[in-house]
Amino acid sequence: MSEAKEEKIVFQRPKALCDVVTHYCPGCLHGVVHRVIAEVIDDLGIQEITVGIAPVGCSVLAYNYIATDFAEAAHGRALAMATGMKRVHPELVVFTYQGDGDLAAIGTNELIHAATRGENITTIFINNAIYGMTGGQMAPTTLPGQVTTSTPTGRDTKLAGFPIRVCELVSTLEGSAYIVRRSAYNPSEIRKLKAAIKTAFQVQMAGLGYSLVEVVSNCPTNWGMTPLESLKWLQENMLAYYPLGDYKVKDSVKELMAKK
Amino acid sequence: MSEAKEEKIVFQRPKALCDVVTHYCPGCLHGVVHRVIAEVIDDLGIQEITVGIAPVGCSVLAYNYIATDFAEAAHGRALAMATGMKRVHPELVVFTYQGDGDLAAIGTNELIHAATRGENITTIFINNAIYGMTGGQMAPTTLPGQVTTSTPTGRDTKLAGFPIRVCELVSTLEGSAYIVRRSAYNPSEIRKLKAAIKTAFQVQMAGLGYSLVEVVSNCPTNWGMTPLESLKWLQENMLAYYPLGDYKVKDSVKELMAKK
Amino acid sequence: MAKVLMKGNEAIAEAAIRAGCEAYFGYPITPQTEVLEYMSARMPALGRAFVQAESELGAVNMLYGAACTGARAMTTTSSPGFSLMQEGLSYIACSEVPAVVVNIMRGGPGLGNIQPAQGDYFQMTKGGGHGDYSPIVLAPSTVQETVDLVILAFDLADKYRQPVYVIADGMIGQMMEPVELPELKPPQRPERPWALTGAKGRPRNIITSLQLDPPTLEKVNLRLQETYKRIRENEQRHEEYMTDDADLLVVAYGTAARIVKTAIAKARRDGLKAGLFRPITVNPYPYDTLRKAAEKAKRLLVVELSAGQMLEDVRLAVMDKRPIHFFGKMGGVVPMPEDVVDAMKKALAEA
Amino acid sequence: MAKVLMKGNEAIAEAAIRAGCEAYFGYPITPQTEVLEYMSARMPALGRAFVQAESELGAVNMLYGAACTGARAMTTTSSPGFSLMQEGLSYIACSEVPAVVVNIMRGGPGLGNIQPAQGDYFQMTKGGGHGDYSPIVLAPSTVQETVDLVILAFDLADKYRQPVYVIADGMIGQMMEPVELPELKPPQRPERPWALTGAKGRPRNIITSLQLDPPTLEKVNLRLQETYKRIRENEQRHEEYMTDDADLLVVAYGTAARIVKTAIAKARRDGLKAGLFRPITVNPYPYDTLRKAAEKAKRLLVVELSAGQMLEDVRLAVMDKRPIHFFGKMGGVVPMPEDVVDAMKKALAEA
Amino acid sequence: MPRIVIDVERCKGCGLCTQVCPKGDLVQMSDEFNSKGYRPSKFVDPEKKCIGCAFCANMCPDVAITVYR
Amino acid sequence: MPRIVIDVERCKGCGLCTQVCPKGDLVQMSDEFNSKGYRPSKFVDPEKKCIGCAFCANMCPDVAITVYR
Amino acid sequence: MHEEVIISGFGGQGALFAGQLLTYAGLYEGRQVSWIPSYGPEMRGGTAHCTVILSDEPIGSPIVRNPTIAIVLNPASMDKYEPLVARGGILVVNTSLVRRPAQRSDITVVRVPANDLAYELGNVRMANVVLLGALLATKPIVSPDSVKRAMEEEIPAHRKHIIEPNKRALERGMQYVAEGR
Amino acid sequence: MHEEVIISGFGGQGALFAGQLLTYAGLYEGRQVSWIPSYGPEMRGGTAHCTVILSDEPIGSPIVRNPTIAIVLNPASMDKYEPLVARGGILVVNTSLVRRPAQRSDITVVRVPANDLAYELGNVRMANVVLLGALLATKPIVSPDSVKRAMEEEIPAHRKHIIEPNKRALERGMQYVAEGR
Ligand SMILES: Cc1ncc(C[n+]2csc(CCOP(=O)(O)OP(=O)(O)O)c2C)c(N)n1
Ligand SMILES: Cc1ncc(C[n+]2csc(CCOP(=O)(O)OP(=O)(O)O)c2C)c(N)n1
Ligand code: SF4
Ligand code: SF4
Ligand code: SF4
Ligand code: SF4
Ligand code: SF4
Ligand code: SF4
Ligand SMILES: [Mg+2]
Ligand SMILES: [Mg+2]
Repeated sequence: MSEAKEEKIVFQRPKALCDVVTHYCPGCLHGVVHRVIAEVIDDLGIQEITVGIAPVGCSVLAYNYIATDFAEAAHGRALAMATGMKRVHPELVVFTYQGDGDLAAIGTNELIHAATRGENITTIFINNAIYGMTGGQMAPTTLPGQVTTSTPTGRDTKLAGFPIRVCELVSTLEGSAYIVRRSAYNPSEIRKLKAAIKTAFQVQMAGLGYSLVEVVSNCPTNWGMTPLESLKWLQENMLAYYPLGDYKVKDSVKELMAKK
Repeated sequence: MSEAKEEKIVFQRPKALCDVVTHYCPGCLHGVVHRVIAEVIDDLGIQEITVGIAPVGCSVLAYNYIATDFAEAAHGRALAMATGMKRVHPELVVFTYQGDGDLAAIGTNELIHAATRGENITTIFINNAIYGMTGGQMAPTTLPGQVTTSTPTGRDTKLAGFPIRVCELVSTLEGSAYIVRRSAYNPSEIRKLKAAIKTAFQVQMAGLGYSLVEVVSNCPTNWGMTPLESLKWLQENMLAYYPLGDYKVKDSVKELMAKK
Repeated sequence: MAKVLMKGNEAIAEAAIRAGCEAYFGYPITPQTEVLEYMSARMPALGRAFVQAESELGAVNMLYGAACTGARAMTTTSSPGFSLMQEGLSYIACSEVPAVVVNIMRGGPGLGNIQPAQGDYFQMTKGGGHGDYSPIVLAPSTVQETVDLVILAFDLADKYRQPVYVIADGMIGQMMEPVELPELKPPQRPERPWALTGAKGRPRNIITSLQLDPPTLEKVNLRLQETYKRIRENEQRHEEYMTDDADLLVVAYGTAARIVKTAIAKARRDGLKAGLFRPITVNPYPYDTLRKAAEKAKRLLVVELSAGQMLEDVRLAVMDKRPIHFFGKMGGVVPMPEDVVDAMKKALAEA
Repeated sequence: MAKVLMKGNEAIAEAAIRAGCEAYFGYPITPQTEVLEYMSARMPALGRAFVQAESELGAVNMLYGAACTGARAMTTTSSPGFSLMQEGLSYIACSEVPAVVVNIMRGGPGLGNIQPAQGDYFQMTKGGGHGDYSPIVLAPSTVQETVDLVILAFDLADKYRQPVYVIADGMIGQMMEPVELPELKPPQRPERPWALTGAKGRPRNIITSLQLDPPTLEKVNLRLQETYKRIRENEQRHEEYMTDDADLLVVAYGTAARIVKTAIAKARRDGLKAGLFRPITVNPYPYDTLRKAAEKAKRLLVVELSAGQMLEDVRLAVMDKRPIHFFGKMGGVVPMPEDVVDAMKKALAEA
Repeated sequence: MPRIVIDVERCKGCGLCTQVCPKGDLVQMSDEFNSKGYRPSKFVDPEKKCIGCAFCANMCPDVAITVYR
Repeated sequence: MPRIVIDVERCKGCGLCTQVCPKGDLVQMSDEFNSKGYRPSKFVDPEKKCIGCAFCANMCPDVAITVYR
Repeated sequence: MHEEVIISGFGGQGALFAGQLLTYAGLYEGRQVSWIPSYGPEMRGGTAHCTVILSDEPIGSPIVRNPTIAIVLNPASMDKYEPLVARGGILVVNTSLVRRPAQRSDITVVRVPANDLAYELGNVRMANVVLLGALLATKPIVSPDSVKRAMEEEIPAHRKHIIEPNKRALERGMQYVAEGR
Repeated sequence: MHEEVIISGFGGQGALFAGQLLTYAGLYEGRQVSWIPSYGPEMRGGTAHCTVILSDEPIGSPIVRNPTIAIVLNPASMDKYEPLVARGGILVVNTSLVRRPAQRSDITVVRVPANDLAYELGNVRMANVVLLGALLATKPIVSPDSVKRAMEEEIPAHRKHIIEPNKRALERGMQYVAEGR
C-alpha cells in the first residue's frame, strides 16, 4: 500500500492534446508528432495564445486533436494564412503543420516567401515521401526509384525529377532563423524532436524569424508496409537522402538557446 | 577606295533580333540581353528550333523582338508553360525570359519545381530589383533600404523581408545543372553573359538539366536615375548582394564545356 | 469634412483605412496598383498590417488568415489576379469570415490589357470559385460612391460574415473626383466570439471549410443559403435616373452607367425619352425593382463593357415582358456617350 | 470492340489516350486521382508526355504550353483545383488554343468534401476566369457517355480552338460500367499552322493573349464571340426521355439526371407522367429545345446537386411560360430516386 | 513499482511500442481483438522489470500508454 | 579605317555607349533631338582613333550602332 | 430482372472485389450492370461498401436506398443495412463476425459463418466469395460459372494463384446454403 | 457652365499636373469636377494626356470624344486633338514644339511659344502652366487666383519652392495672350 501511494504518473496525454481517437492509420507518426507539439505547448504554457493551422493532407483534421485555436488552410496556403494572422496578432504563437505535398509541392511559393520575409511563424513539416491523404501518389520528397501510385515503376528522375530537400532550400534564405531536420522513429529521436519544436516556438516568441522543424516520417498505409517495416524503411532509405541535423541556426538563435 | 573595299561589318544587329524599335526605356539593359540572346541563337544556328516564352513584366513584348516562335505566359507561369512545350517537343530549344517579380515572386513555385524536375529548359532571369512594368514596386530582389513605390521609406526587412537570391536557392536542387549569375554593365560583362547564355543553351541541347542565367540588370526609370547613374548604382549596390559567378556547374556540364 | 480631390484607387485605400481596415494584403497589378502603393505608406504609419504578398494567391490567403482573427481586412486586385483568388474566396465564403475584395477590372480575357472593362461580371456575381456561394458585389460609379461602398463593404462583410466584393475598373480607379471621407478613428473590434485570437477564457475556436460528412456540409450550405436569402431581402441597392417618363430604360452599372448618364442628357436634347436603371448591388441583383421599372418603359437597352453578361440578369428580371436590346464594347474599348446615343436610337428604331 | 467494365475515372483516361491525347498534366485530388494514376502508367509506356505537376496552377499552364505546340493535351482535377486553374483557362481561351479539362466535382465551397456535387455549374458555364469567354461544357451521365464526350471534347477543342470542359462528379468518376472504346491508334497531328513548333520553313508564330491596344483586343473578343456563336449554332446537345406525354418535365444533367431517370420510372408506376430533359452541353445551353420541350409539359422541376444554378438557365429558356420548381441537394448529399419522386409529387401538388 | 497501462480501446495494434523497451519484451502484441477490430498490445511484466522509462509510451502514436512509477 | 555608324532614329540617347570607348570620347552625346525627342549620341573621331572594338555597340540596348573595320 | 446488391464490410474484407465479380458475371450474361464503391479517406479503417445493380433495363441511379440484396461482412454493416433491405429482399450475413440474429421477418436472411469456412479453405480473406456463393445458392441472380469466368478473366496475371481457391470458396458458400453446413 | 478640357503632351511635360491644377481650381469655385489621365505602360516615352471636366451639373462620363478645349504640348498631341475639338472650341498650342499651323477654322486657336517663355522664366518644365495661363486669358473657365490657390495647397511640402515660379508662369501665359508677346 505504501508503495501504491507513492505511485506517480510519469507519462500521460498532454493537456493540449484532445482526448479523442485520431483518424490516423495504425503506426502513423502523425500521432507522435501531434503529441510532441502538445507537450511543448504545455511546457511553454502557451495553449491560450497559440493558433495552429492545419494543412490539406492526412493531418487536415489536426484541429480535432491539438487543443488550441485552429484554422484549416487551403492546400499549400497555410503559411500565407499564418502570415495574415501573425501580422495582425504578433502576440500569438502561430504554427503551421504541413505535409510534403502541402509544403513542398503546391505550397512551395508560400514557404519560400514566408521564410524570406522572416515571418515569426513556426512550421512543423511532416515529410513522409508520399501523398498520404489522396492515396499514395508521388510527393516532391518521394525518393528516386520509390514506387507510388503515380510512379508505378518507381520514381524515374528523368521524368519525374529529383526529390526536394526543404531544409537545404529554406536555409539559403536570410529570413529563416532556425531550420532543422529531425525524425521520430525511436524514443531518442522523439526527444530531440521535442527539443527542436520547443526551440522553434521560442525562436518565434523571441521574434527571431522563421523556424521550421522537418520530421522525417512514415506512411505505412501507402508505403504498403507494416508500421514496424515502415520505420525500418525510413531509417534505411529516407535518412540517407534527408540527413537529420541542424541546417540553419542563426547566431541570434544560438544566443537564445544559450540563455534558456 | 582600296580600303573601302576591304571594309567589313564587325558588329551589327543579329539575324534573330527583329529590326524594330523596342518599347524599353532609354538605357534599359533588357535591350542588351535581348541582343545577346539573339546572337547566341545565331551562333548556334537554332533560330528555327527555338521557342521563347515571354513573361509578364516589362519584357512582356519580348516576342516582338526575338525572332523565334514565341509564347506569352501568365505572370509567373513561364516555366510551367515551357515544361508543357518541352515535354511534347524535346527537340526544341525552349527558353523563358523572366523578371524578378515574374520568376522570384509569383513564379517561385514553377521555378523550384521545373528546376528540381531537371527540365531541359533555359531561363534568362533579369534581376533589376524592382517591378518595372507596374511602375516601380518592391520586387523580391529589392535591396534592404531601397526605396520603391511600395516601400516608400526604403525596404524594411522587418516588415518586407529579405531579398531572395535566386541562384543560391536554385543551386540546392539536384535537377539544376547550370546556374550562374552575370551582369551587363560593361562590354566585358556582356561578353561573359553571352558565353553563359550559350553554355546554358548547350546544356539544354545536351539534355543535362535545368539551366538559368541571372542577369543583374537595371531600371533607370523606376530607380529614378539616368541610365549611367543606374549602372553605377548597380555596381555599387546590387553586386554586393548578388555576387556574380557560377553557382552550380554540374560535372556533366563541365565535361560538355571542356569538349566545346 | 471638406471635400478633397482623390484618385479612385487612393480613395479606396483611404476609405478602407477610415472604415477601420486593420490589415491589407496586395500584389501589384495595373490598374489597381495605387491602392497597394497608398497602403504601403499609410498602414505601417498607422501601426496596421501591410504586406506586399508574393502573389495574389498569397494575398487572398493572408486575407483569409487575418479575417480568421476577426480583423477587418482587405485585398485589392485586377482581373487576372482576381482569377487567382477564386479558390481562396470559396474557402472564405464557406468558413464564414468577413473579408473585402476590390477588383479593378481590365480588358480580358487572358493578359488582355489594362483599360476599363466589365468582363468579370459573371465571375464576380455567379461563378468564380467552386461550390455554392454568392458574394455581395457592390458596383460604384463615382469616386465618392466608391468611398461609400468600400465602407459599406466592411460593414456588410461583418454583418453577414461573407466576402464582399467591390467592382470597378481603371476609369474609376484612375480618375480624380472630389470626395468626402469620414473621420479617421482607431479601428474598433466588434465582438467576434468566433475569431481565432487564442483560446483565453473561452472554449477554443476552429475555423474550417472541411466537412467530410455530407449532411454536415449540407447544413453549412443551408446556412449559407439562408444568409444569401437575408442578403437578397435586405441589401439590394439601385439608382434610377430620369426613369419616370422614359420610353427607353437603359440598364448599366459602374463606368458604363456614367457614360449612359451623359448619353441620356444628350439624347433627351434630341427628344429621346431615356432613363437609367443602375444596379448598385449587382449581386444581389435588384430583380424586382428592375422588373417594376421596366414595366413603365417601352423597351430596354443594356449597356455593358462586356459581351452581354448582366444582360442575363436583366432578362431574368424582365423575362420577355419588354424587348431588350444590347450594346456592349469589349477589350478595353470605352464607348463615348455619342455611341450610346446611337445605340439608343437604334434600339428605338427597331421597335 | 467488346465492352469492358471500367471505372469512370479510368475510362476518362483511356478515352483520352484513344482520342490521341499526347500530353497529360495533373495533380492529385479526390475524387479525380485515378485519372492521374492511370495516366502515370499508360502515357510514358506509349511514349507520350505525362507530368505530375507541382500544383493545379502548374498543370494548367503546362497544358497551355503543350496546347501551344498543337498537341492534344488534357488536365483533370476536382473543384478546388479547378478554381486554381481559372487564370490559366482565361489565357487559353483568349489565345485560341485547344485544350481539354475534366472537372470531377465534389462538395463545396472551400475544402468541402469529396462526395458527388454539381456546385461548380456557374463556374464552369459562365464565370470561372476573368473576361468574356465561354467554354464548351459537356456533362455526361454514364461512363460510356463520358468516354464518348471526352473524345468529342478533343475534337471540339480542335475545331474551335477553345478549351472544352467535361464536367462530372465522384459518382461517375468512381463507378464502373461497361464501356466500348475506339481502337488505340498513334496520335494524328492535323495541320496546325498556328502552332509553336519552331519556325522552320514558315514565318514564325506568336501566341499571346496580350493586346495593349483596345481596338485590337476588341477584335480578338469579337472573333471569340463569333466562335461562341458558331458553337451555339452547331454544338447543342441534349437528351429527352419520356417527354412525349409528360405533364412534369424534369430538367437535370449528369449524375442528377441518372437519379431522375430512376425516379421517373418509379413515378410512372405511381401514375405520375414525368419526363426528363437532360442537357448534354450545359454550355452552350440548349435553350430553344428546352423551351419547346417545356411547352409540351404543364410544369417543370429542376433537379441539381447544387443550390439552383442551372435553374437560371432553365428560367432563361422557359421564361415564365411554365411554373418551374426546384429540388436541390448540396454538400455531397446525393438524393435517392425516392426523394426525387417526392419532389415531383410536391411540384405537381403545388399546381 | 513502475508499470504501464495500455488503453486497449485506444490502441490500434501498430506494434511500435513493442520494439523499444530497454528491458526486452515487456510490451507484446495480444491475440485478442478490440472493438474496432485491432489487436492491441499488452504489458507483460511478471518479473517487474519495468523501469518506467516511458520509451514505449513515447513511441505510441495514439497515446494509448500511461506510465506509472 | 575602323568606324562606327549610329542610327540616330534608333538611338534613345541613353549614353551608355559614351562611357566604354577605350580610345576616350569617340562617342558623345549630341545636342540635336531626333524625331522621337531623344538626343542621340554621335561619333566624333577626327583623328581616326577608332579601333573598331565594338565596345560602344555592345553596350547599346537599342542596337543603334554598327561597327565597320 | 432487376437486382440491387449492397456488399459491405471492413476495409480489407473484400466487399468491393466481391461486387466486381458479381458485376462482371452480370455483364457476361448480357445484363445492364453498374458497380459503385464508397470512396475517400473516411474509408480508412472504417467500412467499405459497394452497390451493384444488375438489370434488364438501362440503369439510372447507381446508388439505392433500399437494396434488394445485402451481403454484410461485419457487425457495423449489419446494423446499417439490415433495416434498409427492401421488403422481400435477401440479407446474407457473415455470422463469424456478426453474432446477433437479424430482426427483420419480411426478408430472407441467409446466415453463413464465412470467415470460418474461408479459414478452413486456407484463407480467411475469401469470406467475401463464400458469402457470394451463399447468395447465388439462395437466388441465382447470375450463374456461378459466370462468376468463375470473372475470376479467370479479371484477376490480374500476377495473382493467378488465387483463382482456384476463390472458385472453391464460391462453391463452399453455395454448398453451405444447399446443405445447411 | 460645362467645359471639357484635354491637356496632352510627352510624358514629362506636365500635362497631368496642369490638369490637376485646373481641377482643383474648379473645385474651389464650387463646380462639379473630374480629372482622368491616360495610364499604363504604353505611356512610357509616349503621350500622356488627361481630361478635365468642369460643370454645373453632375458629371457623367469623365472622358469625351470632342473636348470643348484642348491644350497640346507637342506635335503628336496636335495631330491627335486638333480634329477632335468641338466646333466653337479652343485649341491652345505650344508653338515652341508644334511648328505647323492649325487647320481648323471653326475653333479658336491660341498659339503660345510656351517652352521658350518657360525657359526665359528659368525652367522649361513650366510650359504646361504657361499654356494654362494662356487658356485662362482666352476664356476664364476658372479664375487665375483659384489656380494659384491650387498651387499653394496641393503642391507637397518638399516642393514648395516651385510654387512661386509656377505662379509667374501662369501670369506669363496670360500676359502673352493679353499682350500678344
Ligand atoms: C487545390 C487542391 N489540390 C489538391 C487537393 C488534394 N489533396 C489533398 S491532400 C493532398 C496531398 C497530401 O499530401 P501531403 O501534404 O504529403 O500530406 P500527407 O497526407 O502525406 O500527410 C492533395 C494533393 C486539394 N485538396 N486541394
Ligand atoms: C496575375 C497577375 N498579377 C499581377 C500582374 C501585374 N504585373 C505585371 S508585370 C508585374 C511585375 C513585373 O516585374 P518583373 O517581373 O520584375 O519585370 P520587370 O518589369 O521588372 O522587367 C506585375 C506584378 C499580372 N499581369 N498578372
Ligand atoms: S495514409 Fe499514411 S500519412 Fe495518412 S494517416 Fe495513414 S499512414 Fe498516416
Ligand atoms: S520600366 Fe525599367 S525595366 Fe521597364 S523598360 Fe523601363 S527601365 Fe526597363
Ligand atoms: S516504461 Fe520502459 S521499461 Fe516499462 S514497459 Fe515501457 S519501455 Fe519497457
Ligand atoms: S504503440 Fe500504441 S497503438 Fe501501437 S500497439 Fe503500442 S499501444 Fe497500441
Ligand atoms: S568601336 Fe571601339 S574604339 Fe570605336 S568608337 Fe566604339 S568603342 Fe570606341
Ligand atoms: S547606347 Fe545606343 S541608344 Fe544609348 S546613346 Fe548610345 S547609341 Fe544611343
Ligand atoms: Mg506526405
Ligand atoms: Mg523586375
